Amino acid sequence: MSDVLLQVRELKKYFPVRGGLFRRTQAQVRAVDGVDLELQAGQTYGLVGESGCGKSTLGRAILRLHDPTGGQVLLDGTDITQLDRQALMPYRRRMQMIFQDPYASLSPRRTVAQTLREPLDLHRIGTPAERDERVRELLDVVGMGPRALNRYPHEFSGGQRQRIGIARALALDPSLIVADEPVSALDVSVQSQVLNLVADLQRERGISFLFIAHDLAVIQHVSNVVGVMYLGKIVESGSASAVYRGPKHPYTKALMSAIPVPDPTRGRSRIVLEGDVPSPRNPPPGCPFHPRCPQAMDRCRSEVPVLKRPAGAETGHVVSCHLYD
Amino acid sequence: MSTVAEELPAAGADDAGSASLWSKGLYKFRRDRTGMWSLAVVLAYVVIAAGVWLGFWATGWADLAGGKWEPVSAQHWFGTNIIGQDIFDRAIYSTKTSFEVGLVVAVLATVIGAVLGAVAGFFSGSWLDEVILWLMGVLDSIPFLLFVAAIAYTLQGNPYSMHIAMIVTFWITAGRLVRGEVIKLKEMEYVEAGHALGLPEFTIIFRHILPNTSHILLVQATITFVAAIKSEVILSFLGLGVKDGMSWGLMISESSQEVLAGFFNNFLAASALLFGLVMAFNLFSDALQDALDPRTVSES
Amino acid sequence: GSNGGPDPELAGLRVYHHSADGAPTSLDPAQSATAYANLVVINAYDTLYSYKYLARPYELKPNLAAAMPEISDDGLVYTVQLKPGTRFIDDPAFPDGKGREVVASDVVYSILRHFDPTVRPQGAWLWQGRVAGLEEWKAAGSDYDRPPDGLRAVDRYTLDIRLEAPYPQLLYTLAMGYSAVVPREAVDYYGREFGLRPVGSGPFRVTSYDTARIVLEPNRNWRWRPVDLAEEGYDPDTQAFTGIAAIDGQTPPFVDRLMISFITDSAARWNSFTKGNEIQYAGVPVELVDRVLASKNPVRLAPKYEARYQVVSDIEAGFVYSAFNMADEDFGYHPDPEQQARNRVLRCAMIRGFDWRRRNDSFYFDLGVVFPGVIPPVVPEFDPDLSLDSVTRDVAGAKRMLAEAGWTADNLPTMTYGSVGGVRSRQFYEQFRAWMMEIGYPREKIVLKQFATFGDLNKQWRESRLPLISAGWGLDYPDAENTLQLFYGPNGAPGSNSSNYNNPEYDVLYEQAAVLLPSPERTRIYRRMNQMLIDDCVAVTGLSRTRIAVWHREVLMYPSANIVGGFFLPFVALAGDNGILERAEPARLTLN
Amino acid sequence: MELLQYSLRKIATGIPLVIGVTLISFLLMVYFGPDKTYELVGKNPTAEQIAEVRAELGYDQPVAVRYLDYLRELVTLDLGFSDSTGERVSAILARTIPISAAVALPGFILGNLFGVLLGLFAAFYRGVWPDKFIMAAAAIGMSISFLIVIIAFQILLSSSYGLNLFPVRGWDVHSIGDYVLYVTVPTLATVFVALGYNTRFYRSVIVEETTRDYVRTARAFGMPAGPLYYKLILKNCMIPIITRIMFSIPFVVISGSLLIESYFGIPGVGKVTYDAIVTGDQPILKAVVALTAVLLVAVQLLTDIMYRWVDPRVALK
Amino acid sequence: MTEPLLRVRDLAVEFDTEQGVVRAVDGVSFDIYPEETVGLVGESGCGKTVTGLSLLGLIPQPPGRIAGGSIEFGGRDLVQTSEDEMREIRGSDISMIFQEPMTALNPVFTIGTQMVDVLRLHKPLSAAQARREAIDMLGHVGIPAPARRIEEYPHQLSGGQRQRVMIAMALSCGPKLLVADEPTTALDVTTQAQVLEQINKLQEEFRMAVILVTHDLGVVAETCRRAMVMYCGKIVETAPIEELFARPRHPYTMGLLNSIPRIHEQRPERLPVIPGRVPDLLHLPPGCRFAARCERVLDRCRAEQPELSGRDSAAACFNPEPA
Ligand SMILES: Nc1ncnc2c1ncn2[C@@H]1O[C@H](COP(=O)(O)OP(=O)(O)OP(=O)(O)O)[C@@H](O)[C@H]1O
Ligand SMILES: Nc1ncnc2c1ncn2[C@@H]1O[C@H](COP(=O)(O)OP(=O)(O)OP(=O)(O)O)[C@@H](O)[C@H]1O
Ligand SMILES: [Mg+2]
Ligand SMILES: [Mg+2]
Repeated sequence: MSDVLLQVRELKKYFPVRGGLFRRTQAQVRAVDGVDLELQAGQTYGLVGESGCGKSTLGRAILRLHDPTGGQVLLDGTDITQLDRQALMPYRRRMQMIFQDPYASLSPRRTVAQTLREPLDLHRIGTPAERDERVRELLDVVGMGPRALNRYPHEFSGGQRQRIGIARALALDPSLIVADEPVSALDVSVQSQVLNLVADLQRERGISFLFIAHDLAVIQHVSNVVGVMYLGKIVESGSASAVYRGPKHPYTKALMSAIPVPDPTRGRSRIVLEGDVPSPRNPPPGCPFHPRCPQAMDRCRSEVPVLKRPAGAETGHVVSCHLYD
Repeated sequence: MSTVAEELPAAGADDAGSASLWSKGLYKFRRDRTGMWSLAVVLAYVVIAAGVWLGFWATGWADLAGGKWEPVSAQHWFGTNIIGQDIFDRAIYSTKTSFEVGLVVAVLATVIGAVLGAVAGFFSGSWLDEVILWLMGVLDSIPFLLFVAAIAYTLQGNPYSMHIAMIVTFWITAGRLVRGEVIKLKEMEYVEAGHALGLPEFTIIFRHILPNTSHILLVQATITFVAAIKSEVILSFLGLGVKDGMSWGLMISESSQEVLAGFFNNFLAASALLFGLVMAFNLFSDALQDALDPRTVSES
Repeated sequence: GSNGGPDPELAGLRVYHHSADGAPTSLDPAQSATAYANLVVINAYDTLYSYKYLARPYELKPNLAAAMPEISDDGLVYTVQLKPGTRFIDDPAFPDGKGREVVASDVVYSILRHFDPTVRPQGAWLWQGRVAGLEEWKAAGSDYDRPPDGLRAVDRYTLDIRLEAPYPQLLYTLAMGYSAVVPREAVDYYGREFGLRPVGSGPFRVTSYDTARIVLEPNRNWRWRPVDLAEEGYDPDTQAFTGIAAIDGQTPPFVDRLMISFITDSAARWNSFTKGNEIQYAGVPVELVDRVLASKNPVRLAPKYEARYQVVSDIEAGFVYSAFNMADEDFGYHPDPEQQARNRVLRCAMIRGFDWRRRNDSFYFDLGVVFPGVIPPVVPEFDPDLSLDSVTRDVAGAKRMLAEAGWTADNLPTMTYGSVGGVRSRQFYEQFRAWMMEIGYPREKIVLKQFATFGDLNKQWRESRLPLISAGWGLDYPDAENTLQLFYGPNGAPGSNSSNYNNPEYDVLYEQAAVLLPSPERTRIYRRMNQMLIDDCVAVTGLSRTRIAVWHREVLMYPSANIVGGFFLPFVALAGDNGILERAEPARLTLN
Repeated sequence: MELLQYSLRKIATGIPLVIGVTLISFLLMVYFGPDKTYELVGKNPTAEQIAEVRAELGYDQPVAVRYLDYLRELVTLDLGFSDSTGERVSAILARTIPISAAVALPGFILGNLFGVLLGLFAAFYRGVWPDKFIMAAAAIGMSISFLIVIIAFQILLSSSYGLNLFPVRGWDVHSIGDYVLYVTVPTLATVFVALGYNTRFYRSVIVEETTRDYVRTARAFGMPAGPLYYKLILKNCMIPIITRIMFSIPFVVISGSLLIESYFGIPGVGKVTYDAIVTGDQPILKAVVALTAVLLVAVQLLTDIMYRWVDPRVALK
Repeated sequence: MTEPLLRVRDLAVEFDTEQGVVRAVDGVSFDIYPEETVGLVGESGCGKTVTGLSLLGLIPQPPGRIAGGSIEFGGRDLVQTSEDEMREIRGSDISMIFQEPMTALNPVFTIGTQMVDVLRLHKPLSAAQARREAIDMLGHVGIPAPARRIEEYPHQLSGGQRQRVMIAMALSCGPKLLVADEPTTALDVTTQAQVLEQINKLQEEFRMAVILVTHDLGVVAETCRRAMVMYCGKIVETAPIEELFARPRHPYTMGLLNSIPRIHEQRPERLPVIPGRVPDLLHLPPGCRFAARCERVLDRCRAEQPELSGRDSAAACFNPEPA
């Protein structure tokens, strides 16, 4: 199982900050600043990082909900960043998104049935009768009965709404789903339900996930590969077990140490990060993490580190930090 | 395909209420006594207007049924006016005019405002938005009276020139409100979900976004309804109002001379009916706004 | 009064505060088309002749002219002598700021302005085709330095007017605001704004003027003379009640300031008037007649008002009427003589369906005078014995006529009723429609077409696009010729004959009468023409309104809103310290 | 500097607006508009005289020429003369606009001020009787025709049938005392009518704001209701309030109130505009429209600057 | 043992909804002792926030109301206290931190103004003194360059900073009790850690009691001494933290703890979940509210409501997990 489904190369997304007399672009928010990643079919890539570091933007840029500023997104070898609206349509079928806020992502004045039928109608999948059948099936898959069909989103609980969102993402039988913090609004037991569902789907259908979350335990639970983002860049990535067992980057270490452990008997030894989160509008020179890094060296202030495999690490485990040069 | 996640309960088995937003709104509305009363009053007016329209009553509004300024009598319930027409008939007949003006203007102005506002909001920042904003600015800069008069001239003799003038002016408010709301809504994730599914932009605008501004549209439509009726009053005073037929505005402007002579019937009849309808509509729109307030409806 | 208090600036001044129901747009005599403008213009400017203050019927007297003109035997040459020593008011328009003397060439200049398109004049029709050489003068480029033959200043004070045909009404035109004398310096100096800055030689000078009010002060340099009431046509039988006898022999001006407020809305006008000192003269709004008057014939105020106000009723010099547009094939002339005859029946039936009595009752206090034809009661040629059939409603008769001529609800032509916006004109329409419905017209066939401006309606009439012209005509002078010309063929649209009545016989009679001086012969011709109009059912005529004027008892005057217009204003006297009051009857002077 | 740049840009973007307004209103009012010709010809005109008048008025020129003339007039600030009175249009506006502003402003200011106050009050008592009472009163204010309010106030306060405290009409103002005397009744009528609309609008804005989380925060820290409403909430409501007020200014200042002015006999620009409409006095109409558009652009600029002042989140975009 | 600082007895809060009256909090009793940190956990919608709000008398009225019970604080019953007196208590005696830091601060005033206002409401300070104190306090909560930051508006701060400003405001008046309602939900773990660290540090410094509302059991485990578990408007279990995690007794607590995804364990195929869902507050079963989802359910559970038997360590269950 090693066919690469998704390949992201040097992806960049800058948001212009306009101003002045002619609304010229005065500055750029480098929300995603050169990201490379690879996702095998049927696997999950877990993405973590500080809030505002560009995770959602990356996810959206991959789905071309944002037009990337630079770089490539290859889906099964085709660069979809260059496709026009028409040519993109078949690829839209293959990639879907699950949104962070289950309520906000459902049109409040459309019933579940309408919401789920829409993509089928749009892509003219099957006869109308088959589409009806398919909608029921989808609901069934996410564990909801047909009674949900003619109801509105506000009538459901958070977990149920999230499942509707998942059903919609599944409607077109995609091979890639970007899940942007799909469980952070849910409490633990509902969260577990949703995570189980995701795991089942992946197992049954071989769907690949790009899974974004704050909760590192969740990420560990779902991911095959984990990437850690900081200020628009991936600073560390590798197989989940490798990263969790042996985090290399100081930021990853800080993250890991900050995970609250539901075990009151365990002592705490957190790495507390000092200093302010730098702004993606004018990122610091050198390593973006250096102003907060407990192990920063002179070199870090001027030289931008690149991702490489540190000595002794597993294959595929890369980190961009001068400590490992 | 087998059902995964079998431990998940079937949704909705014990969900509280399966009502839609609208039926919930309706439910809330039904519990609002003022709202129901105002609705009843509005409906009564609708019935009156329909009766006029079908020729059930007030058919003699144009006849000289009596003498000058006859007092209230069994024959003339509100007396007669200066030329001997039956004031009651005329006041009743005017109900129809009010609805013709109010409804036509309210519906069209709101629809146009909704469509243009939504398009502008969705493409905010683009040239399309600029053009629509420009149009709003331009139409806003021309003083209302001037504008109505100008349209009345341009459409010399067209019986709908007043309607057109009002629509062209009133859609702007709805348009601005919808535009603002759409700018807010288009950042919602469900819009993004539409994009992700590859839905065409116009489907997103009109099926996903616009319905969610319905609370604004409804309230705006009721306000426009009232505004149109009231503007008709002023325009009639200026001679730019209804061409044929009768309206409360005309009756009130007739009466502004008569009250001096101590003859109040025209004034009272028209004002009372106008007041009743405007008041009922105001309260009705208030109640509707409350009933459809998403903050109180969508909490589950 | 309790309101605003007396203006300190006015303390000790004798102020007369008049109200008018409309405002003039321009005070340029060449544009003084409205009664409102005329009211001011003839007081700010001099005219050669003016009407006597009190004489009824109306009579002219010399004003700027030294005497009545010398008229050549063929009636074609008029020689007018000017009073020497009349000066224009001081104004920066004059080289040294001092008003210069008014001379004959000023009169020539003032009349010639009506033939200069850049002036946008409105009175040309009074002299066009009558005074020799005017057209040629205009065609040659309106060069004031080369006046036409027909209009010459013989010397400083002598003016010659040469006519192409006798024009008996000429003198009247010389009493109109149109012919008021303006100085060329001021016209050149103020240019387009001349209409705002009257520089005249009249009894008053304008001190401030806007759309709401004009303020005038007496022109002290004017040729004020002691009042000779007998000469002004004083009639003790009808006019003594006003107390104006007190001014006999006194020398005006009797006021220090004249304010005229333009108040269109009758309610506001009446409120201002009844408040006390604010406004001292007003017309009674129609709606108030029953409250204000104790009796209509004779007109007497209710006791509540009688103690405070004087009242006089005054029949208008003019009338209201509706004329069919004879050029409209549906109602007027038709190529098919048979159809034309049926159209005449239709018109006659509509005229018989019209209820003048009720119109009078609804809108004119029942005080208006209904008369047949177009010779109104105010002119000497009026025939009180004429049959009233054409102005008496006869619904059955009308229906019968229609039936006999084969008119049915289905084949009746649609009547488009042109009107301006406004309550009153709409009520006219509704009343008209109801009457026509009663004679069998379907409601949808009497269609209202509203115009937001009178200009637009007027345009439709002038372009002969409406089947009915509903208008009022104000006489320019007290001579029936002024109304008979409304149906004279060559005056057809865009001229004043908007009804496009075109009857060769009538036109011949008109041309005959036009050159005749008042005489029984002329009256006979006038009446014959009048009868032709009645027989042809050309117009629904007519009604002359009566105006009821009220003024504070402390004001001594005999006002008229008619042809005399503003000529009474120089005679208005007030309670004050000039002794006039003491001679008036004290009992009448109680004011709140 | 940034502000200056911003202002320049705003003004620059205002130009299309002004052009749009002038073009549309030109086409509507001037080209298709009322025809002055027949007001200016005499009682018995000939066809040539009519043609002369049309030539005098410039009606015989092609539209494009007339529109360009209009623009040239605007650019050179030479607005010409009224077709009715011959008065310089700039003089008319200079004479009448201050009067209209003086008449309209007290009512405008008080109407908004009381509207905000009542709105605050009603919002504070949201759902209980003071709120219901105020809202019912507002509905009444909105339901009654302006015309009737004016007449009622006139009869009640100014006529000899009523209290007779103020002049019925007119504008004879030489001192502050006169001003108060003449402006009171129009102001009362304006406030009476405006209050209904304003209160309703402001209440809904304020109520919306009271549901915000920061209000709960402030209460959680013991903020008393008074300062909470008039300080915290009010400042957060300023954007809609400013919008509403500022964008009415051009109309208050330039359009005046026709009804007020014609019923109270005040020689303001509202009456002038109306007369210009019904007599087809195009030079005045053209000037009024252009002036409104220019003022609107200015107001837009000012409003944006005020936004920034009341809400730090609004950057000059 | 010292006297409790706060003594809540049988607290019930109701909301009017269109379908009927919802009892969001139903007979909750607990004590809070000075200087302790107590966690309040439970499923979403079980009444945690409402409980917190009712302590400050901030239940939105209408549609809500306190339907019964008492809240004893400093010798008086806050349920009976007038709004004016409550205002005195809010901020100075009991403070609250809300979940959403962006919206909980007033966007149009600088944080300085907001803090100075709060300080001067409760302490007789001049504006300058209050400002100095505010700057101190910002420094305390770990905001760098507080003298500069105090001039900034909320939108100029990061989420973590905003949350810290909220804490600073809440602490500035030296309350005896702080209710922190999900103060870190919107934050990532490192920022969350900072904020919690801060609360802990300051609590010791200012000697106040904290009620920490959260659904993150990891946070509870790390910060609290004691925890209360709520389910469907009732407290179902309360115990010292070690005891709760080591020997949960109520089946719901058990289920909750089992559902937590944990790190450094063999990745399980499926996460355990509690089957079923929370009953509708409008149609509550007569017996134990958890009965329908409970593995250890008895007949009695379906008929009778179990009560919480103790204050400090107890479970409302007829068939608890044996200790
Ligand atoms: N449309 C936009 N225009 C300008 N800047 C943007 C836009 N969208 C995002 N940004 C900026 O890009 C950066 C990355 O945002 P993004 O939403 O991707 O972060 P995130 O990692 O998803 O954070 P969170 O965990 O809080 O969701 C942020 O600084 C944000 O302010
Ligand atoms: N204003 C209100 N009107 C009606 N019901 C309300 C209102 N506020 C809260 N509720 C109800 O009270 C119950 C408890 O709500 P609360 O906010 O305390 O839950 P919570 O435990 O804080 O949940 P979460 O973890 O999601 O914040 C919910 O069922 C909710 O629907
Ligand atoms: Mg995100
Ligand atoms: Mg909560």
